[in-house]
Amino acid sequence: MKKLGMLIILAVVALGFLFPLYAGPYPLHVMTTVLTYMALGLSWDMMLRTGQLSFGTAGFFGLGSYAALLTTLYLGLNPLASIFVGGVFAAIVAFALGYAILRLREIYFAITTLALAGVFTVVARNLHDFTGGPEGKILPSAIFNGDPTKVYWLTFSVALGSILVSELFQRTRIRFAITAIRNDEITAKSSGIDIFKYLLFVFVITSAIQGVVGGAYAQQYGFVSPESAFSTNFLLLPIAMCLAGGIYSTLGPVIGSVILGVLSEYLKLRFPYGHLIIYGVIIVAIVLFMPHGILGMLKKIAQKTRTEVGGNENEK
Amino acid sequence: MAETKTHGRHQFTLPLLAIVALILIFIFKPYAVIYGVQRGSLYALIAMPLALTLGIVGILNLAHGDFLTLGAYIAYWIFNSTGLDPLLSIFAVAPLLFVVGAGLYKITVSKVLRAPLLNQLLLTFGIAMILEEVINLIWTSRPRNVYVNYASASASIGGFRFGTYEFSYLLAAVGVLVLLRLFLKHTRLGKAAFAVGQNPKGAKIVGINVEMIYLLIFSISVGIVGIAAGLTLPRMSIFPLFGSPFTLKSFCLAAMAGLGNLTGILWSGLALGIGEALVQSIEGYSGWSDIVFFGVLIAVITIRSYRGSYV
Amino acid sequence: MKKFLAITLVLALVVLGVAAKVKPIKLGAVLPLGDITGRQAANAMKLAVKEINAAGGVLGRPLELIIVDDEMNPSKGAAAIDKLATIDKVDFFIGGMSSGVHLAQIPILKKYQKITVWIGAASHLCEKALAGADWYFHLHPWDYQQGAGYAIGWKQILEKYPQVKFDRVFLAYEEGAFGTASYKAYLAMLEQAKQGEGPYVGLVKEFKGESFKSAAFGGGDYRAVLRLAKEWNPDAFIWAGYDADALPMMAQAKEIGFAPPIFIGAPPGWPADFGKSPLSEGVVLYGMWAPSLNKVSPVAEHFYNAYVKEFGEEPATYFAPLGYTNVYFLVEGIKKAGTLEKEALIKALEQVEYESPLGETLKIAPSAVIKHQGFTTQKILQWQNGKQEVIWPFEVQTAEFIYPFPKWEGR
Amino acid sequence: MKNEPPILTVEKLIKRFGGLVAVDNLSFTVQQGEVLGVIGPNGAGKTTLTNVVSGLYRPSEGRIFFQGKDVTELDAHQRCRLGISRTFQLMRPIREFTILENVMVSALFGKGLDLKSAQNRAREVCEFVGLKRLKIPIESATVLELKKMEIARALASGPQLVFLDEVMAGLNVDETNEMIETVKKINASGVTVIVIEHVMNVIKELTHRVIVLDRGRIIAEGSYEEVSHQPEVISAYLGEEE
Repeated sequence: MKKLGMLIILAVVALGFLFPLYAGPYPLHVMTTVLTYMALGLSWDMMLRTGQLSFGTAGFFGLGSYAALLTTLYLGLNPLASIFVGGVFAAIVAFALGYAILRLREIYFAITTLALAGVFTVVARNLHDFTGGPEGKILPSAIFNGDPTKVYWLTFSVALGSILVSELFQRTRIRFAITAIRNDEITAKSSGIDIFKYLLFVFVITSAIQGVVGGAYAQQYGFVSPESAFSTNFLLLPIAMCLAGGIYSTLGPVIGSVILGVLSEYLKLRFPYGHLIIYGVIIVAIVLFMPHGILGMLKKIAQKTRTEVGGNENEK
Repeated sequence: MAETKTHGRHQFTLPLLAIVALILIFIFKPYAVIYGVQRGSLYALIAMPLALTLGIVGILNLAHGDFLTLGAYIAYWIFNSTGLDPLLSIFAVAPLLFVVGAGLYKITVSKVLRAPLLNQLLLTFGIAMILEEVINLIWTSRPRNVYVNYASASASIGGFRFGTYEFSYLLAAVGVLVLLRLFLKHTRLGKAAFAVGQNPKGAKIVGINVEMIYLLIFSISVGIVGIAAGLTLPRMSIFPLFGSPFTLKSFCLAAMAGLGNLTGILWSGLALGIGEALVQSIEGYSGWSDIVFFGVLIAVITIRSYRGSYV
Repeated sequence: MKKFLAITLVLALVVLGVAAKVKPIKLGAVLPLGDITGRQAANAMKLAVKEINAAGGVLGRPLELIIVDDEMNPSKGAAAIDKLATIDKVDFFIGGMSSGVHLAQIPILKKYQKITVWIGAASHLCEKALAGADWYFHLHPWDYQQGAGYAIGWKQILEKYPQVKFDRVFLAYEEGAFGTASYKAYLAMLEQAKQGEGPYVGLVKEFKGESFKSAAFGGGDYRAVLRLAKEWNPDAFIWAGYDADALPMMAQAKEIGFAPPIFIGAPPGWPADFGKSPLSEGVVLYGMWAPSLNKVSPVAEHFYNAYVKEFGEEPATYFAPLGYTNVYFLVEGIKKAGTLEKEALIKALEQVEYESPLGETLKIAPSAVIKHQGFTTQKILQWQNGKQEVIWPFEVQTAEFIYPFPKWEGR
Repeated sequence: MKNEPPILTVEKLIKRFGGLVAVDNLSFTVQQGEVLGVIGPNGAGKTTLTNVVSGLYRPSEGRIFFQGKDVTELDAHQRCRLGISRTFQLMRPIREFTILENVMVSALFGKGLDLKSAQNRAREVCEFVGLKRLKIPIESATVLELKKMEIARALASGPQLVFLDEVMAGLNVDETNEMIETVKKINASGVTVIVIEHVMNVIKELTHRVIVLDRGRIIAEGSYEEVSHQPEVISAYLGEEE
């Protein structure tokens, strides 16, 4: 059973990796975008697993975008290296801010991260000479000269990296720590878990991922501006995708981003006017009829068929 | 609640500091105070119903600002088809929005009351999207205006010339606040609603119809947004995304004031409004005015968390 | 049975034959359909295609227009180019609106190198990114060209109306990309003028700018910037914001009693009800087109009437006639070239002179960076009795210039 | 045994909540290997004392020494790692985890084991307290199982000192007897135990020494027999109980 699962995973990864060989530029482009949202969604979900609802996704995405683009522009840094710099920069900022804000909880944490993203935007917009102000900055050329296959592989690697980090979170002691924190901080503390350390660790790691995704996005188009880098799209869409797929897991955000990402593109082509209404209705329907997301529903169906078939329930 | 008692002396120092600051600002930038009070009370007027829903029903409504948009378009439509003054149309818009709120509550919100906060967020996000796009499809993205003479009226006192219309926001905000407080403190229904907000399970045990209270509060909140819609229409352009920035601002004010503190929202609104207007009036730095909102918000929330951390 | 088979065979042949014979020329358009500009530009393109097909198409082939929504989203706009190129296999790209979206599209456009005619994206950043792309035709003036164009216009107006003054200019600009770009363009040109070069030599003596937050992004309080302007007392006050700012800007100017001799609004479009308000009277605006052009240009009149007839609504933005022009310009080129072959067609497009509904003949010339630039100036218009009247260029003037801006009293 | 330094020393401990004084100038020591009972009426400050000593609350005044070390400024998780652990009167299981996983958490972080050894340790401890169904979700566990799980979790971190906060409440006679045996076993393994209980039989059966709290203060101290006859205790506690 376990072997089969591994085989399926390997097959999916291979299919994803070889996607440019059998898909045209358009599906490739759509998938590149989907993978961007997938990585963002995973990073958001990882933070959520500690019980902290972050609205800072777009903020750290934007920081990464700026750091990557500006280091290439001013210091002539290799674009690939600059993406790494984007991640490091976002991580450093997250580390510094984490000390101040990680004692906040629930809605107060959420709104503070949102406000921080707002502060980043205002700063980026007003440092005219350095960041290009509201108009932003462009590079002479996009990364890999815009070669879509290489750009896809870059984004694919970033998304795969996020998946690996997410699985690392799920399979090591980190899972025990953050699940305990999410469920009951008092129990967690009394069981010897250093809550602040874990929150800071997860906050820094997820922010770094967001920074890397932002860096890759900025280099993909060779362009950065406050409006595009800090767009609420990079906040709300990944959240919607995670919730649609199913939170607190790796598979949920992956499924959610692929389904919603492809669906929104399909709806747009099918209904040029008003497609977002249908998209909205679908989101509402998911909340009302699949409260645990697509993954949750699949699990339920699987459970049902298993009990109907009469399989053993003792197996965990 | 206990912490406010230990910090009793701050209750006087803080307002005192605020008054001193206000006087100083008024001496150097008199207009910033006037404009700040006007805009700030609009923020508060719109934030109060959001806080009411959040405090009692426990729903964070991301479509809040879009109800403002919807209300404004309804008032616009009424104005264009009957010529009814936007201020008078409040009497039609607010009840209409009340009904819209009740309908939405019945069809959607009531189904997610027990769901996690996030599902509620996603639901209202979906509703916001639908509202925005339906409005866009009907009225296009092109802004609409209603022109009435009095919206640009002004008065002069001792060399100051300032607009008078926006003081209606202050009137409305104070009015709504007073009525809401009267309702929550002095009516049977209001007291019941207050009890539900404090402890829904307990309220259910003592026989309060919690479902009905939720329905009522949600609808009232949406209805109050209708008042703001009618008030802003003569003064602002409306377009499909007109109301959505107010969701964030309302959310910020509710968080700043602390849950369940309606009066605090008015104070927070005024403080932020004046802060914003102050930065806007500094030549060359008006682009930084947004930072007031975010900065003050972050400061208030973190300071409060430090105070509250050592129980 | 035999008969049935025969009929099907004939039918099939006919269908196949027709299909083979009239393989359409495909135009792939990318526009923000959720926005009024994109929606009306798309409509106008459909109208142009319909007219051309009704007249027999081009080179004996009909046109087929495929429109994809960019949702004002850079990655969606970029993916749309890929879709049109590979799934729909279009022959040409047309369309365009936001500069931010276009910056993401340019790398993709470069990949396909198809002939592209663009009507939006005015940012010089886009132009910079397009250096050396000889297959690219840009119809909308670049941001810096617009500024230069206004200078030419105002100089001519000053000559014709000697009482007009244009020495002290105050610019209130929205703090986003659109407003800031125009502020920076002014600064650059005035700096140039100090060196004795460029269009602004001898025009503006003093200049001051201050930003505001547009109502389109949740702002809409202009009183601080208006008060600053009032104290500075300019000859001309310009605001560069969005359509949502238009009427509140006037109302707040009235509120604080600010009525400069020239009150200029420079948004990309105007709200539906602006003309209905008495506050609009005398406001000068920059634009490429107005319904009043119907009085002086038969092409404009034809376009206007056809559009209203087809869609039951007025064209509200100049992107409607631009979209119409977009299709016709390309078709004129194809007709002239007699082929779709790239090099020949580029040459032909360089030669095209198309009398557009914008009241101006479209001709291609190099701009500062790119080889193929279409229009370079906007017109100077004025709101009079609820309508936009053309003041300049004088060849298409539809009304006399009202100067100074009427006082607020009695409005 | 008497000559050894105490494992826990509490000095002049005060804990206020706003105007309310929950723990009022408490001083006492606990000897290594002892079973100390803490009794008192509702609201006497027993659970607050547990919370302050285990590190969930900071004391308003006073100091706490554990094995001679001042732990007053340490956080709960640090005290847990040093060897102070506790159960919760209102059980606080991690609902998403199975019984075994719940116990593993404290083996992982309280004792600092790796995943594999933590699992082994958790199994051992569960067996020690008599838990059989280890992989069931929390919803299907019985009250007894949850109580045992609380104890197992407290033990898995390898503590020197354990607070057992009303672990017998709500159990029937057989279950209580089983639990008493478990606590004796824990004590026999060398762990010092502080038992907070309402059930007097349990106190009588288990403890070497008892302190009685009322309104945050110690009103009596000594063996169960000694304190149960003191009039203050009867009036404050036993009296109320009748």
